[in-house]
Amino acid sequence: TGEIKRFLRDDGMIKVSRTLKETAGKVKITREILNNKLGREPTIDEIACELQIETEDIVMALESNAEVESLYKTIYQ
Amino acid sequence: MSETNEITLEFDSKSKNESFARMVVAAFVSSLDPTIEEIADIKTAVSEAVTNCIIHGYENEEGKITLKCKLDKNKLFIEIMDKGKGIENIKQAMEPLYTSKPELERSGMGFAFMEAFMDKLEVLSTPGAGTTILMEKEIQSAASKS
Amino acid sequence: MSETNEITLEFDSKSKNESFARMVVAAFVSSLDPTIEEIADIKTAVSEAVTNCIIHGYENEEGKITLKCKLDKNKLFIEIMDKGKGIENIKQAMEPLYTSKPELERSGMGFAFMEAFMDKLEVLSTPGAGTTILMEKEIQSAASKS
Ligand SMILES: Nc1ncnc2c1ncn2[C@@H]1O[C@H](COP(=O)(O)OP(=O)(O)O)[C@@H](O)[C@H]1O
Ligand SMILES: Nc1ncnc2c1ncn2[C@@H]1O[C@H](COP(=O)(O)OP(=O)(O)O)[C@@H](O)[C@H]1O
Ligand SMILES: [Mg+2]
Ligand SMILES: [Mg+2]
Repeated sequence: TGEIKRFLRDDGMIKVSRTLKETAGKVKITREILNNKLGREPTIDEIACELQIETEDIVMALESNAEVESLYKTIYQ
Repeated sequence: MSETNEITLEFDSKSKNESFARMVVAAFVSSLDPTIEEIADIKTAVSEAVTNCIIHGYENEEGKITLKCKLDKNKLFIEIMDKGKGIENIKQAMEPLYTSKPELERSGMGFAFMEAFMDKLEVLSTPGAGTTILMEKEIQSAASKS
Repeated sequence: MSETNEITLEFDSKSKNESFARMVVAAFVSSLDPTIEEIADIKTAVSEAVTNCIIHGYENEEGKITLKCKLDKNKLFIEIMDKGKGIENIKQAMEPLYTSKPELERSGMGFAFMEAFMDKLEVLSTPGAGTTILMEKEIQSAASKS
């Protein structure tokens, strides 16, 4: 059965938390770029499409970031 | 197939489950293709409600928290319930800056945030029996977002 | 606080909830900081089990699927249950390449994947009453990974 696994993927021992942080960084930049281009907040599917990744990974990556961002905006704007 | 979708989640009253509950709601609503801001708003509201169950409802003792989410077209309904100590005076509890635990450096802004970030907030509580929070938020479709 | 953590999720038997269930399990184990491979394995197993509930258990009719996850130290236990039509011959069903729905271009590899990607797989089923899948996987601790 190990054979099937190796055949299907070879991601080794990289931690999910690390790639999620990388994804979070890319999402942040892409969100800004699309915001400027569209003149509105992009949706997560639009960001996923631009980055060519799964929407699922964006949802997970959002949690690895500071999620209180929206709070700050409201208090300090 | 109908346009509604419904989930019920039961989890332990542990602070690490606050982040988990937040992710579950984010995952659930992601099928409506929201913006990151909409997700952040919803997560903040869920965090505040779940934290209240843990800190105030169960006062850090063991207990179960129930989270229900429902989507009806592009409207999200969230219900967060504990069977903890309940709230004596709901009106007072909902006042911005009011906290019954100033010694924990609570801000007293939990309910204010839930109200600010969601379209609707309702608090039901029976002292000694528990508390249920009902929230609603409409997700704008991508088409109407521009 | 005890070292175990447990959640129960009930959701509608709809294909879009396959992705949702996968995210929920991924979120649940994230506190153990698994590797990409471990998460991919778990997600695949969950997808296969949930898809089976939707396609075979309920045959695309409405129904409820229950997902239970438990962490005991670094061991993950997953239970996925439907109250659908059940399996007459479990041994046959678990054989690689066997499918009762070749017309849907099913690969018949669902159970084989669950077995390959998880440490343990158990299938309980009663024809007419439903099916329960039990799976276990140990997440290597961060320390033992170097
Ligand atoms: N689930 C709950 N169970 C019992 N009491 C609650 C619950 N949620 C809120 N309360 C009460 O309402 C008050 C205000 O809540 P909140 O606005 O979130 O402020 P804070 O949590 O900072 O005290 C709390 O201090 C507490 O007395
Ligand atoms: N939850 C379930 N309820 C009823 N039958 C099931 C269920 N899960 C699996 N089966 C039966 O076991 C067979 C093998 O399943 P699987 O290995 O996933 O292959 P596939 O889904 O491609 O048919 C299915 O074709 C079906 O007959
Ligand atoms: Mg609070
Ligand atoms: Mg299958």
